[in-house]
Amino acid sequence: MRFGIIVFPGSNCDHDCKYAVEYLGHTAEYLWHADHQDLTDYDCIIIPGGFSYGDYLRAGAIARFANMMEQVRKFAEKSGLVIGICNGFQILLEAGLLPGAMQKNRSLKFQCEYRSMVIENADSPFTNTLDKGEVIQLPIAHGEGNYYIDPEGLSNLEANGQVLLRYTTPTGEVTDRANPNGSVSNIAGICNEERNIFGLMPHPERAVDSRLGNGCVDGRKILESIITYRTEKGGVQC
Amino acid sequence: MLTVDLQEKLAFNGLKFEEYQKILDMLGREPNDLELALYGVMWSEHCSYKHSKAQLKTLPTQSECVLQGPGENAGIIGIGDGMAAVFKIESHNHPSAIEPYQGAATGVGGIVRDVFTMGARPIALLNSLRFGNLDNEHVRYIFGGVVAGIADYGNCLGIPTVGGETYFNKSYQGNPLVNAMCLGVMPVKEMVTGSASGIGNPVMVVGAATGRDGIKGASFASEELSAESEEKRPSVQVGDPFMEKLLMEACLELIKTGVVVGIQDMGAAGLASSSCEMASRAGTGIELDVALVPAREKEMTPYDFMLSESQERMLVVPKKGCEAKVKEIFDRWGLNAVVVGQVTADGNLTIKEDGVIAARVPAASLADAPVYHPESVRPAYLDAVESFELSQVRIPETDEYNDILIELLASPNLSSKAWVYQQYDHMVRSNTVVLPGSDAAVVRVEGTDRGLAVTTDCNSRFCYLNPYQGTMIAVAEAARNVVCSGGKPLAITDGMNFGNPEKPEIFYQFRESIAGMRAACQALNTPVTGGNVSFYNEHSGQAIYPTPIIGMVGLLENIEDAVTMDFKDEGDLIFLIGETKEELGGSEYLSLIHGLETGQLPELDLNLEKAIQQTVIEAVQQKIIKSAHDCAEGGLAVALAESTMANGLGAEIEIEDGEVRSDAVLFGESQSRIIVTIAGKDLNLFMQICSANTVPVQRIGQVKGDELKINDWINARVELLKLQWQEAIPCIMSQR
Amino acid sequence: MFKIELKVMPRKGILNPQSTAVKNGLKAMGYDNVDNLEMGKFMEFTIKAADRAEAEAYVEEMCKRLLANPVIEDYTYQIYQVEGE
Amino acid sequence: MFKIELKVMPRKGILNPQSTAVKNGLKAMGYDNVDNLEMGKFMEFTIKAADRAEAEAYVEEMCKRLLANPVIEDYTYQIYQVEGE
Ligand SMILES: Nc1ncnc2c1ncn2[C@@H]1O[C@H](COP(=O)(O)OP(=O)(O)O)[C@@H](O)[C@H]1O
Ligand SMILES: [Mg+2]
Repeated sequence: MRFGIIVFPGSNCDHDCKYAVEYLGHTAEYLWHADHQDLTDYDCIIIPGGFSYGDYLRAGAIARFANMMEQVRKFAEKSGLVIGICNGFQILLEAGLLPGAMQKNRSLKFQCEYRSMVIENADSPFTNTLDKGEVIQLPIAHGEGNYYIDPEGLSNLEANGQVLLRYTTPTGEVTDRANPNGSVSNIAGICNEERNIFGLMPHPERAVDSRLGNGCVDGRKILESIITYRTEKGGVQC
Repeated sequence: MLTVDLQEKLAFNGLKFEEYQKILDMLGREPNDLELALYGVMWSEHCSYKHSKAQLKTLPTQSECVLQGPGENAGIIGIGDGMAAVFKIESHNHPSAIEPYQGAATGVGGIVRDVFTMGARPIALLNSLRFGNLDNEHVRYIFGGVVAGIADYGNCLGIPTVGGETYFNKSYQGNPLVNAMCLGVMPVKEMVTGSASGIGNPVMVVGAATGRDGIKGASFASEELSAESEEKRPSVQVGDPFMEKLLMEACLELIKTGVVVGIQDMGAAGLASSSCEMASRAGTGIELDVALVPAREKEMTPYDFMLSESQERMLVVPKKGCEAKVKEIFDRWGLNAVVVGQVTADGNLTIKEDGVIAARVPAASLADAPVYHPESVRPAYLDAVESFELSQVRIPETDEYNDILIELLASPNLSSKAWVYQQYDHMVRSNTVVLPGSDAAVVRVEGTDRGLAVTTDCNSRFCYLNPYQGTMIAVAEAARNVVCSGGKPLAITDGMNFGNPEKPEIFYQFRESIAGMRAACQALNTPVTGGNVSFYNEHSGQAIYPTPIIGMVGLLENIEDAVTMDFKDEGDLIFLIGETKEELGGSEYLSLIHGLETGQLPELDLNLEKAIQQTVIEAVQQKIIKSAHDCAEGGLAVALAESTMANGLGAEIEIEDGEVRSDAVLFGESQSRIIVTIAGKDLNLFMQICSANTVPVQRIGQVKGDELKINDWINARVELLKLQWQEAIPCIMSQR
Repeated sequence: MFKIELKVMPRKGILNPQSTAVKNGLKAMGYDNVDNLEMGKFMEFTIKAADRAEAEAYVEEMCKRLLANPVIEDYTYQIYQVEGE
Repeated sequence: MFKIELKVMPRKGILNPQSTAVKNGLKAMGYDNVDNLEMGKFMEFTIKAADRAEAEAYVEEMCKRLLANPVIEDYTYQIYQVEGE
């Protein structure tokens, strides 16, 4: 399995993503934002976390104009799998590849901690090794993860099963206290209608090695879903 | 002759008349204004260490592992597998008092540059913070701003901030302390230094353009704060972490190519200090033309260029002919890299503007400030401290202890610091093994199974009550924290924060503190590889408590040996290694519950300390330690409570009710005590290790249920304790 | 040359965390007489253009592409002719 | 009632990475004709006050205490009288 990781000047989770992919026994290659390289041969493109251009205007606003993002768009149009994590999610939103927008956390503070979240839809290339209703734990680390979409957009997301992850209590309840940033409907991750583009604020790549942090390895399941999907379906649409 | 004109000039440049005469002797002529300004900043306390140098020389700096001691941008130790750890601590107190967000942010930026300038990739940040009491609105503003500034800068750089300390005490009301520590790693063979050698080599300025930011910041840092400081402040430096990230990546890439002869960051006193330090280290000269330096503002004078403290800049001396290579790398990162001059043989720092000489002085003379041996007088308050009688303090009734414990846990000093460290990305780069919230943090050395345990420690109330012993305790506590996380202590960096050294009572504190550090570092074989001295931490004539912060690094051969403080499994046995004495002097308990900041400090027997640490290290290697936590502020009861929090596991503790008064048993801060838990099956092995090291040890109970019970004194649900402990700071900070 | 003053404000009806924080901050400090607070961004810049219409076309395009996010933000601007070619 | 429009801009001479980032972003997108870009904050709110002078006194105080950071920012504002008691 071959993953491509887009590197912007201010990316900093590119490294973590590569580590996670290699830890699971697959290959990952960095792709420089300014290049024009065709992405057809990759099984999945990761847009990693970080502060692509310092995020001084709005997170991800400038990154979306990078040459590589044009390639990502083409790749996604041909049903290629794209996962944007944290700043990657913000970039996908700014690029219009996913609906909605990010605001600053309602605490106005950066927040880094483990959080619980529920799998809302296991029928996607990114969640197929999980069960619907399963509660997992992943680290979050962001200052602008307060997801907003208008009511109509939200009901579309819900109706189409595009909400894949929602922040919950450890026992799976969707409560306001369980919402770390003020996201509409506790949304932590969504996919597009075609289900080949996934954006999420939590960091699955930071939860694969049991020797790190609190030992949680739930992030593997997201990556393994991608791998399973590609191995079983050979990558032809959903 | 000291004319009015000269007097004004000297005052403006912060120079004494004797210093001016020394300059005349060195030059054999009168300096021009720019030259005088160069001496002014370079001989400021901040750059020259003129009041501390002689004392610092007495510290131990050698051991098997030290590769680079004090004198460079950061210290270096070998950690095996051909790898080296690079680390240093630095203060940014005055800037943070004026502009907390930017002051703290640029403090982080500076210390990160000190580490990558040695060729190391920064892998962890820590910060040691001191503020006044949180019931004051301005203190809350400073506290909030400092934490956000550290967070935004470190997070954007992608370096995890994994630890530190946060204390509140009225002595810091007008003068907060912000010390930042950075740890990096590199292959030993990739070490570079900040020397400008090789006559004819080009001198390049890389990174951000130069503006008028923070001109004379170094001098500002060498004065006491007062009501007028607001007006006097240099134009504030603003950090650009994105620029720093680019600079870091470009510099690390450049260093790997092997074309760098010397490299140095531009910190305090900017181009002036970086150029004269690089030249004087190599015994060479540097000639540069300020007209070539990329400028952010118009009509900058040579004075502005030389003294600006614009952030995110470096001075690089590459091999001759390699300029294009440097440019190519920095171009790709979108950064400036401009040749501004060259290394010369004449030993002079020559500054030109458009080819016209604006200043020329021997580089070594700038770096060779006078060394002072200030007078030292034992402060009178120490008499009262020493004659304090504990018997005058009422012993609480049995049924008061639950409330006392809760009050301690809910006090800003002892409560959870999650409000702080959750604003820091402490996991980025996927190497954080022990997260903040335990004793020392542990970060993996990438590509190996090794880990580094890092911590900063200082109990400044102790250091106030007894500077010598308080500093010994700070070193011992740092080592204890490293050991509790499964590491072996290796070396320290020190952040010495004191008042005005020209006051004999303050210098006494400083001298005693250095002596205490010396004794402890020798005994524990943890030499000093570098550090920082910040004097003049006073507000309206009132000095802060002496605060010698110890930043320690230790080694884990394998990260699987990492240990945290939290109880792991029901039924595990709880042991206390070390002895509890009737020692309440200087304790958090006396301060918070009885309003007393006085008393003799707990004793510290460095031999016993060593033996106890050795015991834990051996037990860790035998893989039988399930949790370890030292008893620090708040004593045994608070330490036990802290261990219950993470997993909500309670404990049943029985302590022999002996000679020591009950409040001292619970809350006394006797030194060299570590609480460990082990599984029942490992009891024999554990006892063998203890007796082989002849350390006092007692089994005090076991992990059990969801309540913390200690004799008939304490009986509280963990959930309740946790709520009080967790919500204390968030609660205060949300009531803006 | 034209000088542009651009205001990018949160869209009506969208709860903006910064505005909320400032509002709460003021209330906590006792300013009960303050209301309807909205906080956004202000940008000023100059632009070289043949005439006002061209300048305006540029600004519109720049706003749509980069300076504002239409999902959560509205923008308004003013254009002034100034000295300079 | 008075309506306040408050502009908080970075002080001259102080580094402003935000402005630089937007400027560079625009340049990278081909807008070479843009210059002198400065970015700051904009706030609007209403305030109840007996008269304009009182409103102004409030605004000055609020700016100093919370809305602007005088160390690195300058502020300017306009006050309009509006309907409402
Ligand atoms: N300013 C800070 N930055 C990061 N971590 C902090 C900070 N302050 C406290 N912590 C973390 O909170 C935990 C408790 O701190 P402290 O009580 O000082 O520990 P100890 O007494 O073991 O030295 C530690 O893990 C420490 O690293
Ligand atoms: Mg500890």
